[in-house]
Amino acid sequence: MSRLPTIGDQWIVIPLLVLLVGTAITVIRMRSLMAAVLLTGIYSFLSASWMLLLDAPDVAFTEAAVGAGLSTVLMLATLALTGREAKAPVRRPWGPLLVVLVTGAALVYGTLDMPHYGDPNAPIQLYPSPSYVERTAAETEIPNVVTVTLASYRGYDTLGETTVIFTAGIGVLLLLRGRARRMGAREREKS
Amino acid sequence: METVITILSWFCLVTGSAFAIVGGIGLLRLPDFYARMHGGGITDTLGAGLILIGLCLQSGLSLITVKLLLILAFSLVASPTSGYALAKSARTHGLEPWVKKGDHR
Amino acid sequence: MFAVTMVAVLVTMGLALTRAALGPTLFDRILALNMFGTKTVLLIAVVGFLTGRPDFLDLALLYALMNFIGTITVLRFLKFGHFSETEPEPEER
Amino acid sequence: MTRLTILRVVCKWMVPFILLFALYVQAHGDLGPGGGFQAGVIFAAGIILYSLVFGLEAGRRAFPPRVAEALAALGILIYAGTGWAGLLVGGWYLDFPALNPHHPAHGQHWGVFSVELGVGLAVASVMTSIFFAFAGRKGTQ
Repeated sequence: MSRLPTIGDQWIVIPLLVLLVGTAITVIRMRSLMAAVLLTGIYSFLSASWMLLLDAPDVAFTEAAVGAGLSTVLMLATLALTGREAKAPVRRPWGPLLVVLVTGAALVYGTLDMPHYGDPNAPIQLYPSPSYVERTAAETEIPNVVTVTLASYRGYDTLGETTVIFTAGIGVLLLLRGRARRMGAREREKS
Repeated sequence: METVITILSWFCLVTGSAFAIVGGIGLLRLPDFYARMHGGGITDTLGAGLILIGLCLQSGLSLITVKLLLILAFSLVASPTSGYALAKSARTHGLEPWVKKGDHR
Repeated sequence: MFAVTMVAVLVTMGLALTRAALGPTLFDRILALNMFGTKTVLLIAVVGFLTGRPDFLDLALLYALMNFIGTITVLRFLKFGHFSETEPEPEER
Repeated sequence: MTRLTILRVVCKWMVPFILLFALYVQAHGDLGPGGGFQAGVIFAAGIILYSLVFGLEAGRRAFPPRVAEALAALGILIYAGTGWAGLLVGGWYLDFPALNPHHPAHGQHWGVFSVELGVGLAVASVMTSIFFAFAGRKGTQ
């Protein structure tokens, strides 16, 4: 943790980002939705490795577990209910392309002001993080600062997040199961 | 002793990398799906196995080695299994193996 | 030397990605996805050693698991077209 | 056992290890990467693998949807209950150091552990029930 990032860490990121962009372009060009789901899995693997290289193993853990595993399953479950092929676009979407390009340019322009990766004088290193990092060891004796921050210092937020997951689950169950029951009742009426 | 282990580990790492690249080229160049599975198989077992063994030799006797061996055991079981299921699934979906047409190939 | 291994793994990932993008049949793409996952496991393990943080190995193990589950899911989906069984499997009952 | 016998045998061996790995991630979240959320997702992935290979019915028998729903609520309850425990011993809501007045760091540790347990339970059950709900729909074309 104490090690500062070096150029040795940086160069790995470049081929990963190239692969990431390549995957993204391939996903867009794909007409078969199955293949697009598969490539999304690859994208997720790549972005998780990238997050790992940026020293965020907890985020990478989540991305690997959710993005590569569960979301593939759920997307395929959705594909079972829809078609397997994307419809070819009717006309060339020039307007949206323009919007996307302008937004992208604005975002890139915004990054010019951001501090460099690993810059010790970046605002994020100066204000909230050091107090958490320093307090964690003394107050909790738990080595993983991320866990402590999520579960203890930001306990209310995590409670809210867990409740959101719970609510989302209930919502999905109500929607899918309610519909299944209604359809079952309709079939019984018919017979 | 230590030099021997280091040399052995570098040997494993380099040959593993070579196998990985060879398998990757095979995946790209071989003519049909069943032949390409062969390339995938090389990287998944020989390449991954040798690289992981090389890393094991690097780390010595520790928890890291145990974890590496776990990964090795898992990938040695998992990737042939998924390869088997994949080939079987392709066969039942009616994907025919590529056969040589005449001798001009 | 770790760097050499990492470059090799990255090259292999690139080759697998090309196959996934080209792949004439869906099975080629699944094969490439499976191989890509294995290579990611290797990349994580090697990067962990290169940066001196071998606790990344938990992640590598997780990737291996998720890769396997993903492949099996896709195959299962290809077989039935959905996850609810219409074709009962008699040997289980 | 005519089709994909190897897959069935391998999965029968593998699923327990996946669940064990989930428990490891759950318990090890304090020390390394991971925690309740990730552990819950891995646990759910183990159950999903089981139901993919052995059929949805077998998966439902192994982890009944009714139990899953109850466990999801229980997870939230454990989280919120940890907060109330802080109130009961005279601190604030979610006040972990108050749980052990003699050794606040241990109180933090207990609090974090129990909260992570709640998150893990809730996430695992919610993910599994969402999968069951999606997969249980007979493809309406």
